[in-house]
Amino acid sequence: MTALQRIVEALLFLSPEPVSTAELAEACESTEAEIDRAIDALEPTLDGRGVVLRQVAGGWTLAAHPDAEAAARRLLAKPRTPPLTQAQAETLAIVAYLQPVSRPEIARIRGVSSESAVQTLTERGLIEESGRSRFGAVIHRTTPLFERLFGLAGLDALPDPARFDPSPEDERELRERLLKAGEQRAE
Amino acid sequence: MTALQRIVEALLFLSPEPVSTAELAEACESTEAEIDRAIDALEPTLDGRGVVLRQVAGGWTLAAHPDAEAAARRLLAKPRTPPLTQAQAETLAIVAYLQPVSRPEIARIRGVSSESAVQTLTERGLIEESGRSRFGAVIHRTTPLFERLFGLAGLDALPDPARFDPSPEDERELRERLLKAGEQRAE
Amino acid sequence: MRAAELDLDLDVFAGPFDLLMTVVLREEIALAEVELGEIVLAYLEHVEEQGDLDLEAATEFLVLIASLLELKSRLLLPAPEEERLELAPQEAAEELLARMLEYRRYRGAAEHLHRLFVDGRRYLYRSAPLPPELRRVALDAAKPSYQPDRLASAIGDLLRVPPAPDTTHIRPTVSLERRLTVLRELLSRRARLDFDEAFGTEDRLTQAVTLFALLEMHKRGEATWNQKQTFGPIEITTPTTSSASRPVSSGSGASGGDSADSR
Repeated sequence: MTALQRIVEALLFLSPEPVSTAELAEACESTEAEIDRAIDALEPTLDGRGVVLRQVAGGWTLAAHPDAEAAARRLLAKPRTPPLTQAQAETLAIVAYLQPVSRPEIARIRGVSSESAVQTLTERGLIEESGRSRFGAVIHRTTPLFERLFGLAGLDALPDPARFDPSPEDERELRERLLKAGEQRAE
Repeated sequence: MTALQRIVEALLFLSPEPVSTAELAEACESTEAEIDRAIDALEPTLDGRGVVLRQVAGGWTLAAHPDAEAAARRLLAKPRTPPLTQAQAETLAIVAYLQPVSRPEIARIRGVSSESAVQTLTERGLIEESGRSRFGAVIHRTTPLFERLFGLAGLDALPDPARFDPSPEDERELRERLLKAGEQRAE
Repeated sequence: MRAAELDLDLDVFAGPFDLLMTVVLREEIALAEVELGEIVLAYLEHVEEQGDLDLEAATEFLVLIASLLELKSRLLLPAPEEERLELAPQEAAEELLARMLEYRRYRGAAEHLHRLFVDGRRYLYRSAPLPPELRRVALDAAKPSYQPDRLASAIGDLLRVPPAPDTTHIRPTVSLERRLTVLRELLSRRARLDFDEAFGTEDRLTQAVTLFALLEMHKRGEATWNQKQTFGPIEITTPTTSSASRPVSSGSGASGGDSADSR
């Protein structure tokens, strides 16, 4: 297996979404023709393995072999619900109340980068990416699983935070107030 | 590749977290001994590929080959995680070896309040609060993410800390220099 | 020797032990020549500049450096011939050594973790949601497990802004120069002072720095003090008021200042 094939395989493995030939070429600093050849060579080496190469609308992607479905269901098709850490609860609350919300916004409100909380919440299926903002930042929203795990009939059923509000007299919009408080915390 | 090897590979591909041998055995409806053999057989087939098998955080997981790191960071727009400062590394070492450990104990050993290091490590998901000590101080422990990111099969994979003690010669020198105070006073 | 002359790059030290070990291990410097007070202040200022200082941290540091100070004070103060109740210098050194060695162990462990980290971050893991069919099953199996109020209270936490930290109590009190001036002024007006009477109402940091200042004055022959028993009152005198040959005595209380008073 050539170095390029190895890197292409690694990129397809890591990417949660299909990757186009052009994107692969850019990431690998090679040409699309070289990527095409690498993929052609990669495909037969996956034959009979647990992971299969698929070409879908957006490009190339790896998927688990269908033979593993029953075992995957036994292992993974149950929600994991360990207690939320404070960082996770805050991040989830920001996404729930402000959605859609971008990752930089979450960081500004919390006053600290929240990468690991976002990643864990995504892996547990409580939040998901829902495209990109005008400025190219990933934006997030909650999932149906989130509503189910919190016993919410819908997002309208989120409790009013007024009961926990330290300055209820402030009448600005919640997003604006959270961003302002975050900036003051970060100072 | 046997059907079991294929399914194990597929499960490791799908699972967002390391999977223990016992969990794999349950999902595959096989014995742990069979899983062990399947893993042993799987490992060499990944040789030279873009994906590697790692034993971390009490289980097995797949990771992208380090050769693909630069291209992957370009593709996923994922910046390199910032390095640990010395204060953070020391704090993490104390938590890793002495957990569960309270903040005053960390401060006692480091000789300086370690608030901001504790906070940053918590933010990065490497340590977490695990309740309170008898005296009401918050106590901390490391997370599975710590073991995963540091490539540790488990906490017992940490080397004996006595290994880091200074050599008898260094210790003697330190003692002698401290004792010079006593000798000089005779003058 | 002042802290500046030691040429210490305070940025490279992760904590006081790190700093102290370096100072103690510097070949060319005898402990007696090092201005510990200078180092304390330089260190505290440095920590404060980094925005990391709270009073607790300052106290921690002082408690720590006290062990080293104890050693050093034995250089500066004449040794009493008779029995001493406190730790022998050797014991004090052993105690400090034990703490330094404990710290050294975790500093070594930290280096090891750092290497693991550098190696580990080259491996990237897949972080992808489950495929849709598995997600559907997970959704069907999901039961309410979390309290919605947890989210509302997290929003409350995020709306809360901590009060600006009050640092007025830190800086003005820890100037060694200032404590020296205060002591000199008091001693120019009165030949003897009771430490508790003069400084008992000050905060701990000020008291500690005042003690450093006293050590400094003793070294320069400007003042001395007398403490008859452990934790007893500390009486500060200027050399002119005490019998010059025995500036300090912990055992024989009738000499020095007391006898001068009774004359």
